[in-house]
Amino acid sequence: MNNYFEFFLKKMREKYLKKRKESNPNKPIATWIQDDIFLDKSVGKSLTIILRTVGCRWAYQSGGCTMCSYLMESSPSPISTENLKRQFDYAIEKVKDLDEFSVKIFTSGSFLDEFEVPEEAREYIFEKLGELEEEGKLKEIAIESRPEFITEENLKNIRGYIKNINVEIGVGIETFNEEIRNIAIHKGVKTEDIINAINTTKKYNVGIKAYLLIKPLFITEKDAILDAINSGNRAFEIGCSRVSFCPATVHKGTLMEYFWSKNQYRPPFLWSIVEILKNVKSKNQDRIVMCDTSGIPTKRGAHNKLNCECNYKIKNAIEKFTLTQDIDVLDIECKCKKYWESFIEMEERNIVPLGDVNLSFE
Amino acid sequence: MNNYFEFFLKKMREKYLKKRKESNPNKPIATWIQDDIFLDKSVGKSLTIILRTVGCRWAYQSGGCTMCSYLMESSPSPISTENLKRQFDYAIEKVKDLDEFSVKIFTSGSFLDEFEVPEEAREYIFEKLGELEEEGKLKEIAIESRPEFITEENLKNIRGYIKNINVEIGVGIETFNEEIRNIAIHKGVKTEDIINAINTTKKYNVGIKAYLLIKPLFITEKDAILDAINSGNRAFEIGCSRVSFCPATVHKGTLMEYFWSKNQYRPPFLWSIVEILKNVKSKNQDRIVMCDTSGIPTKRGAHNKLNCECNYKIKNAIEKFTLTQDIDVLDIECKCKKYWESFIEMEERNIVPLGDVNLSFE
Amino acid sequence: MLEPVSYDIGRVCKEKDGTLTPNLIDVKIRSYTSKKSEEIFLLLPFSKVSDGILTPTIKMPFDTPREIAGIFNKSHVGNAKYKDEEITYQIINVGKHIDLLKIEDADLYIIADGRRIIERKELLIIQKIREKISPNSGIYFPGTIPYEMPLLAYMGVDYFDNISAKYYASLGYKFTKNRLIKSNDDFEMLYMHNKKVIDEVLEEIRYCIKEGCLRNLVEETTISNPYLRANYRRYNPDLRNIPSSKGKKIIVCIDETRIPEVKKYIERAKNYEPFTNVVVLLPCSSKKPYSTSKSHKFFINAINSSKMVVEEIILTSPYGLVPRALEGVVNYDIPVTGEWSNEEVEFINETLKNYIKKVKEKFGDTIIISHLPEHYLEILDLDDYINTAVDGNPLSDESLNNLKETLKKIKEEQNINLNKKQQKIHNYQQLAKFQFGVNFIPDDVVIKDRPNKRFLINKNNKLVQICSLNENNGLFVLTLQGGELLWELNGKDVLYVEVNYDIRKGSLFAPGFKDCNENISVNDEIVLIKDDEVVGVGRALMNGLEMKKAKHGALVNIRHVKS
Amino acid sequence: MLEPVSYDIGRVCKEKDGTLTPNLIDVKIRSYTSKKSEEIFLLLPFSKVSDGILTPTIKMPFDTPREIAGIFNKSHVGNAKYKDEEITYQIINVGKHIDLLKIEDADLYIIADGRRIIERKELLIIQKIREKISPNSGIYFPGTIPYEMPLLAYMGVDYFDNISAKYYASLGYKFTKNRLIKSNDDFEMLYMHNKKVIDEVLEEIRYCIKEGCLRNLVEETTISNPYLRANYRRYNPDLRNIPSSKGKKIIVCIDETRIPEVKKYIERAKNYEPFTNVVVLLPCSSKKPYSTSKSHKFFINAINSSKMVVEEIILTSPYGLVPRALEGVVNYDIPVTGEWSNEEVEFINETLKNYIKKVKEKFGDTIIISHLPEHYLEILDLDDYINTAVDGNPLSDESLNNLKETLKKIKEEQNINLNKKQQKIHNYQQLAKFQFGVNFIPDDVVIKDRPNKRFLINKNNKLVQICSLNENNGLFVLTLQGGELLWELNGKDVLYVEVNYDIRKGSLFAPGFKDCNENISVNDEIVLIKDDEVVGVGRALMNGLEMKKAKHGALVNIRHVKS
Repeated sequence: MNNYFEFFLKKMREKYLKKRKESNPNKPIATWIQDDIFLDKSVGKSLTIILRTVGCRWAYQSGGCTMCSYLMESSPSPISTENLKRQFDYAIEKVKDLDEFSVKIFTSGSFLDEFEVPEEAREYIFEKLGELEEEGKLKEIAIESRPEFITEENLKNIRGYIKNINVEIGVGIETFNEEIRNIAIHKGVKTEDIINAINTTKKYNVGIKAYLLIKPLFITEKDAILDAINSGNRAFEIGCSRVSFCPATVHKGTLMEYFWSKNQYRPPFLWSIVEILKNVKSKNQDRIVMCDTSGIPTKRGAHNKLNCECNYKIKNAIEKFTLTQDIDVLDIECKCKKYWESFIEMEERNIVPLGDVNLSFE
Repeated sequence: MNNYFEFFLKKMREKYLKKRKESNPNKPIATWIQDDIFLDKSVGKSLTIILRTVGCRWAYQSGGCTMCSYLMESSPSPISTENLKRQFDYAIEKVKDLDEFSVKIFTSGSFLDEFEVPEEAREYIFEKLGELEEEGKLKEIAIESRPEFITEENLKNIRGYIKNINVEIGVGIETFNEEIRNIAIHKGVKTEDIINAINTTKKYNVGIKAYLLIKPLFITEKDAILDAINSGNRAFEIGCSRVSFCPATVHKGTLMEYFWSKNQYRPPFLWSIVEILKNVKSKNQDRIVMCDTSGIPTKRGAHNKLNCECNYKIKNAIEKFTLTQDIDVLDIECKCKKYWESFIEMEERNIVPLGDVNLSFE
Repeated sequence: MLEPVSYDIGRVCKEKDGTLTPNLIDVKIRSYTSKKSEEIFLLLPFSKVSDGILTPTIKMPFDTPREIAGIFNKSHVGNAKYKDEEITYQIINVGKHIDLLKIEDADLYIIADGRRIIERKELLIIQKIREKISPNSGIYFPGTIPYEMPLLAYMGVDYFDNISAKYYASLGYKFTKNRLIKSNDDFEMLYMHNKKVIDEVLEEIRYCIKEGCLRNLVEETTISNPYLRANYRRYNPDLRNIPSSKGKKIIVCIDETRIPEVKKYIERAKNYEPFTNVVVLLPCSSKKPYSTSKSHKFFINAINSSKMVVEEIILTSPYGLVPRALEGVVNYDIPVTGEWSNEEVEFINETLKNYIKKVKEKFGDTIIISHLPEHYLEILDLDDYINTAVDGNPLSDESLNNLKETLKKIKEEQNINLNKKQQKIHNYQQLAKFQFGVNFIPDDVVIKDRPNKRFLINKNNKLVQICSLNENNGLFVLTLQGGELLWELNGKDVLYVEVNYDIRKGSLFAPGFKDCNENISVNDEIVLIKDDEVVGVGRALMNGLEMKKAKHGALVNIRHVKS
Repeated sequence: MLEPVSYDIGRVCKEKDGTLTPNLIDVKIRSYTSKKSEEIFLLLPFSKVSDGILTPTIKMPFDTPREIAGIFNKSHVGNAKYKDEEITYQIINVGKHIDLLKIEDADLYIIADGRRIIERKELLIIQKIREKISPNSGIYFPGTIPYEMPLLAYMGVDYFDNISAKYYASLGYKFTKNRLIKSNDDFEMLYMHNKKVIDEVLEEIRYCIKEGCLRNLVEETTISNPYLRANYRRYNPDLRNIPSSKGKKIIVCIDETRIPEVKKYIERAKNYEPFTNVVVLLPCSSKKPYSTSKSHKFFINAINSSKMVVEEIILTSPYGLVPRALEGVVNYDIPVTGEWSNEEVEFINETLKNYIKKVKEKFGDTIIISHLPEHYLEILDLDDYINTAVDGNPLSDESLNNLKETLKKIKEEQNINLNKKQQKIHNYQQLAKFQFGVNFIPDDVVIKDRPNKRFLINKNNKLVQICSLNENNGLFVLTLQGGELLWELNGKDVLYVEVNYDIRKGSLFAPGFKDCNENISVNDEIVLIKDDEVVGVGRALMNGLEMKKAKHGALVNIRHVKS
């Protein structure tokens, strides 16, 4: 049965990829500087670089994850080592005047996958970063990869350039519920692989930042809350260095969008996110719990009752929480919370996830 | 306008009178002995004689009263003096073995009207009664008449035979509301005539027993209660010797029956009667207040909710009250009283009298 | 878990503790994920650990493409405790792919995604489930709004919940029986009010099933909702779930020709055979049976005084055509406006034509006499008939006299000599066919009128009663001898129930049931059979198909037993 | 005593203290006899002396024979205090002799013997009263049961009471919105419950009038009651009491061709004139206006790409036929079952025939193209037409292409050269006729689309706006210049209101009113006139007849005033 599913996802992906556009191979998809929290809980600047590669191998091979359309931003034509080097150089230029910063390199796929980033390009980047470390400017580095590429070899290679500072690899663990990860999300990653990867990184004093998805397809709001809390706690338990929650946002061309457009999927409530963050943070007070707020509070992103004034308040609170790790900033009240509670109960009774406010009688 | 009304009533009467049957002119319509209360409040036996005459002149002339069909029991062919004498003799025979009794002579019309009872017959009867008085057997006599026949002459005549004992003339006063008496009941008697009659009788030490109708046509239950209370008190005020309430019973061939058959007239509730009796008695504690219970609790007679068990209880209580004049016997409760209260309120809102329980939705 | 108490398309059942359904169900629903998580965390204010229905973690949305339907568990079965009873349940979650529905054996069927099913007008899935499952099993449709409940109950749902009361209160909506009203009342007031409305609607559903007027309640609650109305119109209920005659006035204000009561009548009346070829068409009367009305007393009097025996046929909406023989089984109240809808006109003419065809087939020539008010003639599509209501008023002296004289003349001209008494027996025979599908009343039946109408036959030189007539619903009540006669004449074509034990007066319970005629309707008079012999007669408490699927509870009320 | 706030056949009014009607009225009713007696005795537990409505002692029962009607006071008028206001009242008590009804001038009309009037289906007396009296006067119908109230409000009743709550509680009955249920609850509980049901129904009546769906509420509450349903069917409401377009989706589940909204549309649309003799018949769509639906976008695209200009005609229930020009004024939701009732079929064919006749009268020859799904063709009674939806599916590529090619061919063969822009203007002119009865949009009108659709004319070399289009209800909104143009062209044939003072923006109150066109409907755009000159434009708050009878309160919302 799963084969039909994969075949369907792949066809869907292929169809949508036809709309993908050519772009400048020498410019990263995006790059910016922002305030960020370091592992030692100090706050400073970070440089994010989203490299343009050919994109995620899993997405090509299997149709990819049900909520992800990052592949659309990747390049339809090959990206050479030279291109990648130029992208990096373009980005790193931005921090030349800063005294201290961290660097986060993403590819919307796996940085450690040679299919996306050839060895030569990777080594070029690490070399440059090593230099910055030596200059005392680089505080931390973070990259992103699926667990299958987190090998002894790759880690040895990294630690060849980056000697001492904190290195973290972001892994899209999404959830520790295997059924949700591999069916609802179609991640194609076993929990076993994740644990192996964590064990490997530990040997090289490399951290794992767990990306956890809040509210995948096919599960109810309540399950989404419980699953996220569960997964957050579990991530710390098995040794992840930090947890970053990603409330689902409806990407174009995804299965998630298909159901959302029929009002059969609703992005998470902000109340749910607040509940999750409070819960995981209070159980792991010395750890860093972060939450992405992009997409909040549009109708495609996490939101409470649309147009309710609490939406932006909570968004700001979440951002503040991520930086300060202060749980109290999340103490917000609004009378629309009653709706959230009722929605959850109604949805549990409906068994199947509900869409957004559903006034069929109007 | 009233002429149309009278014309209508007369035609209705005539049409129905065609069904009237011949009967034995030498037998009274009915005669019986019963327990009765005398004016001195002692209790004894009374002989009631309902003489068969040609019937009420008012009914022939004008169509008569809207609730009365006694004319149906009167004789279609002339009744001679001889016939009447025989009727009386037949009846008086019943008390020959009693030591003390009263005699009540009714004609379903006016005993004093020569049209019904020729002078000779009347004198024959009074003579006989005079003899019984002399024998010390006769305690009281009562006759019935419309006020126009209560003349000095007639009274003088009576007192010629009946020297000392209490003589009462029952007068169908019905109500002291002239509108109700002359429109709703179509009695054709002015209040003035009644007062004149009373004043006349006073001169001859003859009493007037006021017959008051409970719930004529066209008025609501509440008005019926208030009107009866009002009239009862008024009757004593102006010198009636006693008051006898007659709760309406639906006679055949009457206008009352016409509306009743369309469920547009409902005979009075027993609760209403209880209310009236309590009220009038308590305001006139030394007077005799009586109530007729014939017809109770059939659907044509006064009744509470049909089939409610309180119906017979109250009927018995009213009979007991009439004899004992003890107001406490009327203290009866039943949960159907709530319905009576609600009915009265509903009917006041409906303005026009309601019929019996009216479940149009069934 | 349920035992049916009464049917009116929908059903009232009794739970073990005496609670009557349709009603709220008090079970907890949550997913496996929740259960597991709740055991670890107890932080959400609204979650409490308890037993209940467990749902799969991953659920199938309504518009799931067929290709990916395979990743979902479409037949989720489990065990739960309900009122100290161990029950099995199945969660129905097949999205729009109703063909994927696979009913397992369970006590409780829970419809997932009810909100979407209603919105997408796929309610007929309820009927599909109800057809297959035991009458002892319940169907639970979560998350409904008050006005959806009557239709769902009409389709066979037993259980609801009142979560919508809270959900819509939280959105500021106040329930009425027919709509949601935006309100400024605070949440708690709205929530209390909304819950009360749900309770009231459920009470009304149960009341209406018992009173035989659930259809009316469904009409009331679907008429302002095109979705529900469409679902209602597309629903062809199992006519065996209403009795052949309700014994109560039914109310018909819309859909005259399509309501189950009419369909059932048509189905049963189609075997009616005329007694003679002289037909008098009469208008209906508000009082039922027609013959007790003032107008029909006049008609009957005119007919009888002509000494002619005729087919008396009443034309009426909604039933179309009611022969005098069957008048006892129809009792209805309709709005009287003097207008006919096109549907009614078409229906009446169609049934009349079929009837006349039948008369012609049997007798060749036919004489049709219309003794109808003018507005009937306007709609009547008849070629050849005599109009006796000359002034348009069948009740006028002239018309009545005309009817009488016309019949007299026909009698003389045609030299017809039919026996009124034979017609009476014929009519009862037709009624027997209406009720049982077959006749069992012999031509020489003896009819006694007092104290109630009874029918006797001569058996071994003794008169034995075969049935009596229930004046309330116009149908026969069998005696044991009547049952035997029916079985003798028609065998398994009759409405029989076969048992596997020696019955006694009282109830036949499911374990004692062996087989039955599937055509049995609720309340039907039935013959009880054991080893091919009649052992008793009784009244069916549910239809034949339901009996076959029943696991416990009473199926038949046994009235007479062969000693 | 009342000022109308909104109309939907029935009306919501405001009392001086702000209370909204339909509602309960707090007045005492008793007879003169009672009053007098009460002053003497105060013994009955339920009677208290207070002011209020006094009724005559002797009342006229319903079936009073005409000959004796003379003894009753049929026009009982009096004064009473109501909420600190001195009001006059008339008690209406004419039994079955409605011809004896004589309306006096009063603030409050009290219907006596309501119970009987309902039972005897004589409710139309309400309409007779409402027609004659001022909109500022109230009608009070005492003693009603909840399900009677919506129909009564629909007919014009403003006041009710809740005495039935007590009466039926005392008999053990529990109210629902549609029936009385026998209950074992005690009196106090039933009484409280029943009063609450009445309050809820009254709240729903007011809500539905404001939302424009009172008819639905009436359908809901009359459908299970043949008496009420008959009264409803016999009632022909004043169509001026609904706007030409409600600007809201209306729900139509029964009586499709008879509801006021449809009658009003038919009445207004009868003057529609076709633009060309090539007619394309299209199916309706669930989304409104049709042209915003997916399917119509395909149709329009196919038609446009043929470069042919055609009459686009949508066939639909309940409106019958909607030309593209008028699609903005219809917005409805119906149950979709794919079936047509005979009434609908007849109605659709009749309107279609009338329409084609009109096309033929104007153009002689006519080409009808059916681009309809198969089930439309089954009901269509058309002689000569081209079917372009070849496979029964008008949305198939083949059908759409066929439509395009067919039109292309016709264009070539007939050498038709019509201008799309002219058609657009023509369509707006037809809409103007629909809305105002007359057109006022010149052929050279300039149409601007942004920010909203506006219509301008050239006046003294300057473009001045005459109106804009309200996308919500599909109707025009006048500017002062538009009003002047209308008046100039049509004088007193237009919807005008004449005033007797120098108006300002805001409200026109009754004292400033002089005269008006009686055809004005509620919400109509009207032209304000003084001394034969346009002084402003505005929106009618009630119909023309009501304005003429109004004594106080706002009649018109004045939007633009000539400075």
